[in-house]
Amino acid sequence: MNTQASKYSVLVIGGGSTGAAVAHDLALRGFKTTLVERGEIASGTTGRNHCLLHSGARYCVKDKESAIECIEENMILRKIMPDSMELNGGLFVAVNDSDMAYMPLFIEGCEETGIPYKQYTGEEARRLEPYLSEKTLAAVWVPDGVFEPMRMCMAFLATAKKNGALVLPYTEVKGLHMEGNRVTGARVWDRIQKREYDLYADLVVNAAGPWAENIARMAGVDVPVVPTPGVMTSMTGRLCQRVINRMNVSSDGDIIVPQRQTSIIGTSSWTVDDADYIEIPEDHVQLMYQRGSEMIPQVGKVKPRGIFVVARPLIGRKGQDEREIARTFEAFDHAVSDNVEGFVTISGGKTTTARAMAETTVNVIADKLDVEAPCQTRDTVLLSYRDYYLI
Amino acid sequence: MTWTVTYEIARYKPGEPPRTDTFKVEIEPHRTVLDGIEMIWAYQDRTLTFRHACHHASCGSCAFVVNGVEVLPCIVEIQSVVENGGTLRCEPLYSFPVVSDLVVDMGPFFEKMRMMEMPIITPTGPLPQQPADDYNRFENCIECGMCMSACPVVATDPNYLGPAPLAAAHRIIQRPDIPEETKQRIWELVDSDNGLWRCHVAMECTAVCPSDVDPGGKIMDLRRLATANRIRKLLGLKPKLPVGVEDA
Amino acid sequence: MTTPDYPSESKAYPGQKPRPRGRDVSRWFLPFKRDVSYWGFVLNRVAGLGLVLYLLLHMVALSQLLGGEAGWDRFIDLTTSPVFLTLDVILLAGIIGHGLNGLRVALVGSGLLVKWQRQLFYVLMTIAVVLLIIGGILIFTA
Amino acid sequence: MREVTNTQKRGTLTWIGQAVSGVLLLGLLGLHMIAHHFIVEGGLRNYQQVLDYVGNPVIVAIEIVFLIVVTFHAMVGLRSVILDIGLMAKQEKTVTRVLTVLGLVIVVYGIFLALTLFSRAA
Repeated sequence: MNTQASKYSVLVIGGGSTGAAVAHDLALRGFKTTLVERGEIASGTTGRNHCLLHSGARYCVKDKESAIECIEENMILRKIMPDSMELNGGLFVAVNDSDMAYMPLFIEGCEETGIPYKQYTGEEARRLEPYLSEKTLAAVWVPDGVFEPMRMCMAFLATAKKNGALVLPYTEVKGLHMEGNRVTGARVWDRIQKREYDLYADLVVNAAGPWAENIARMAGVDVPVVPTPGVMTSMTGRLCQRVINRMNVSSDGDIIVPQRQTSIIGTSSWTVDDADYIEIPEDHVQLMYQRGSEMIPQVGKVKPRGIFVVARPLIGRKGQDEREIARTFEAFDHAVSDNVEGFVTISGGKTTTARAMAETTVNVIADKLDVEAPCQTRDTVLLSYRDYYLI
Repeated sequence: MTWTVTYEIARYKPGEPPRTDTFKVEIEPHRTVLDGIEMIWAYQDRTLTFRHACHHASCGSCAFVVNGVEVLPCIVEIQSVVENGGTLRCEPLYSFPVVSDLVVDMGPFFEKMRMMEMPIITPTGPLPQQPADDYNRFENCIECGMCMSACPVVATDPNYLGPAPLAAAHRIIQRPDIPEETKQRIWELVDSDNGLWRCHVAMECTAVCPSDVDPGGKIMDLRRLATANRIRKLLGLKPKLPVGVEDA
Repeated sequence: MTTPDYPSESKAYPGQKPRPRGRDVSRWFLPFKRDVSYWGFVLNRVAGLGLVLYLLLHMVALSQLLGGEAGWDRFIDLTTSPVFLTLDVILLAGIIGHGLNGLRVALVGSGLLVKWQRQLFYVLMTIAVVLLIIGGILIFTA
Repeated sequence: MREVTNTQKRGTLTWIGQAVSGVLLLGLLGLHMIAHHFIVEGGLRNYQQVLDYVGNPVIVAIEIVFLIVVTFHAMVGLRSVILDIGLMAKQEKTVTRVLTVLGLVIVVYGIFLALTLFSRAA
C-alpha cells in the first residue's frame, strides 16, 4: 500500500469503462477511491458499445494516434484479461474497386502504426468466413477481438474493490461542492433509498462520458464533449467468426462483430443534445442491414435480435463532421484550462483504450497531488468479473 | 404509429412497503420492453431502478418478469407481449433478493457460478463434436439468472445449485481444455443431494432461456450419466465416471 | 454445514439491504403462464401429496375391518353416496395423472426422450383422460 | 465463503429407487384395483367379500408387496418434497428418520392387518 497515496481520497463520477478503469488504477496506486454511477455499471455508453476490441486498423489511415493507442492497449488487455475475450482476429474485406484502391493506403497505415496484418485473396477469405460476399476481392487479417463491455467493467471494478475501492451504483451526482475555486466533493442522490448525501474528496474525476459536460457545468467549466449516437443492430446467429470490417474510409454500418450467438452490425453517427433517451431512427436501422449485407449477404436474410443506440462521448465542437472528430481521448486538468482546482475530466476514447485513459488520468492526478505512485495496470491481471458480485 | 401501453411495475425501496406503480407509455410496437422502461426512467420517474447494459442479449443484466414469465426485455418487442392498450406487469426476477424495484442482487447466483469455475471463453463450438480449429468464443450462457427465477425448486431451496450452474457443470465436464481434477471436483458437487437430484423436471429453465443453453436438457444428460454410472456400480461393473465420457 | 438463507447484505450494492424473498412455496402450485412440463411438475406434486394423504386415510379406514362385520359394512354403505363416488373419481384422476406423468418424469429424469418430453406429456395426458372417462363411467355405473 | 451444497450421495439411489418403484406401481396398482373388482364377484362390498378376497394367499402376497412398494414410493416422494423447502443438514436427517419410522409403521400395520384378516378367513 502506497502510504503517500492513501492520504488522498478521489471520487470518480461514472461507472462505464473509463470510470471503472480509473477506479482500478487509483485503487491499485493506493488512493482512497469511491466510484459513483447513476445507473447500473455499464448501463450507459460502454454497455451498449460494439463489443469490438480494436486492433487500431480502423483508424490507421486517418487517425494514426488512435490507431497506435488501440494496438498497444489491445495487446495489454489480452494479457490482463485472459480468458475473457474472443481473440479471433478481424478481416478487412474489399468488395469493390473503391475498396481495392483503398487497400494500399490501409496496408501502409498498418505498417506505420505497427499493427500486425496478413493479406488474403478473396477466395482464401471466403474459405475462412464462408458467409462473406461472393464479391469479396481481397481481405487483410488484423488482431481485432471481441469483448463484453459490462464484464470488462466488472473485472476492473472487482479488482478495484479488492484493493479497497467503494463502488456505488444507482448514485447520481446532483451537484459539486466548491470551496472557492476548488471542487471538494459532490452532492449525490441515492436512487435506491431516495436520499441525498455528501461525498467529499481531495479530487473529483469526471468520467461521465456523454454526460461529462453536464457534470463539468456543475463546476462552472465547459468540456467540449459531443454526444454522438450510433445505431447498432444485432442479428440472430453467428454469421462470422472473425470481426468483419469494410476496407475503406470509415463509414456507416461497416463493421460486423460476432459475439456469442449474434452478429452486431454498426454503426451510424449523428449528434444529439441530450443522451438520456435517444430515439432509434428507422432509416439508420435499414442502413445497417443494407451496408452489412454488402459484406455478408446473409445479414439480409436473418432476423434482428436487438436494435440499440447509444451516444459516444467524442471530443470536439458541434457542427464538426462527426467522423472527422478524432477518436482519441483527452484528460482535462481544469486547474490548467479553467482555473478550477481538484477537478479532472477524462473523455473521448474508446473502451479498448480505457486502461490507457485511466493511466493518463491518474498520472495527472498523482502529479497534481504530488504523489509518487507509478501506474501498475499494464501488468496487473484482473480478477474475474464474477467477483464483482462477491467482493 | 405509436401504441399506448401500461407498465405496472412492482416497486420496492428499502424501508418502504412494496407497491405497484402504473405508467402509461407511448411507444412504437416494435420497440423493446426495455426501451419502454428506459423511457419511464427518462421522462416520468427518475427513482425507477433497473439493470441494463448491452441491449442485445449478451450481458444478461436486464432480465425481469413480465406478466408472470421471465423475459430478457432488451430483445422482447412490446408487440410480442401485449396488444395496443395492454398492460405489462413487471416484477423483479423471482427467488433473488430485491435490492430496489427491478434490481435484484445477483450475488447468491454468482457464488454458485463461481463454484463451477467455468471460463466464459471456450475453445470449442457450442457442441463438443465441433472443435473449433482456429477460433474461440464466449459460452452461450449469459448468466442472466432467468432459469434460476423460473425454477420452482430454486424458489424454495437456496441450497439447490440450480439450472445455470448445472448447465455450466455439463459444459465443464465436456470441455477438453479443463483439467481432470477440476472436472472431478465439479462432478462431486453436481452428483450430490443439492445438485442434480433436486431437479423435478419442470423444465421451465429451458423454456425461458434466452440463449439456447437448454439447462433442463443438460441436467437430464448429467443425470443419465450419473444413473448409468450408479447402475454399473450396482451390477458390480467397473464404474465408468462420466468425466471425459463425452469427449470420446 | 449449510446456511440456507440468502445474505441480507449485498456486495454489489454497498449500504443497501436487499429484501430476501424467503421460500415461495406457492410456486409449486402456480403453473399459470408456464410451459407444459411445469404443469406436469405441479400435477405430480399436488397429486403426489394428495395420494400420500389418501394412503394414510386408506390405512385408517381399513382398521374398521378389525372391528368385524358390523363396523365395516356400516362404513362401506357410506361409500356408495354420490359425494363419495365423486371423491373416488378425483382419486382415480390423481392416480392416473401421477402415474402416467410420473412415467414421463422417470424417463426424462433419467435422460431418456428428453427432446420428446413435451410430446410425451401430451400423449400420456390424452391416455390419462381416456382412462379417466372409462374409470368414471365404471365407478358411477357399477 | 458460505457453503452452498453438501456432498451427500443419497441422491442417485433415491432417484433410481423412486423411478423403479414408480414403474412397478403402474403394474401393481393396476393389479390391486383390477383384483378388487374382478376376483370377487361385484367388487369388495361387504365384510364377507373382503374375507373371501384375502383368503387367497397369492392375493395376500401381492397386497403385501404392493403395500411395501407404495409406502416406499410415498415416503421417498414426501421426503423429496419436504427437502425442497431447503433444510439444514440436521433437519434433513430428522425428516429422513421420521419418514422412515412412519413408513415402517404403515408397512408393519398393513402386514398385521392383512395377516389378521387372512387368519380370520381361514
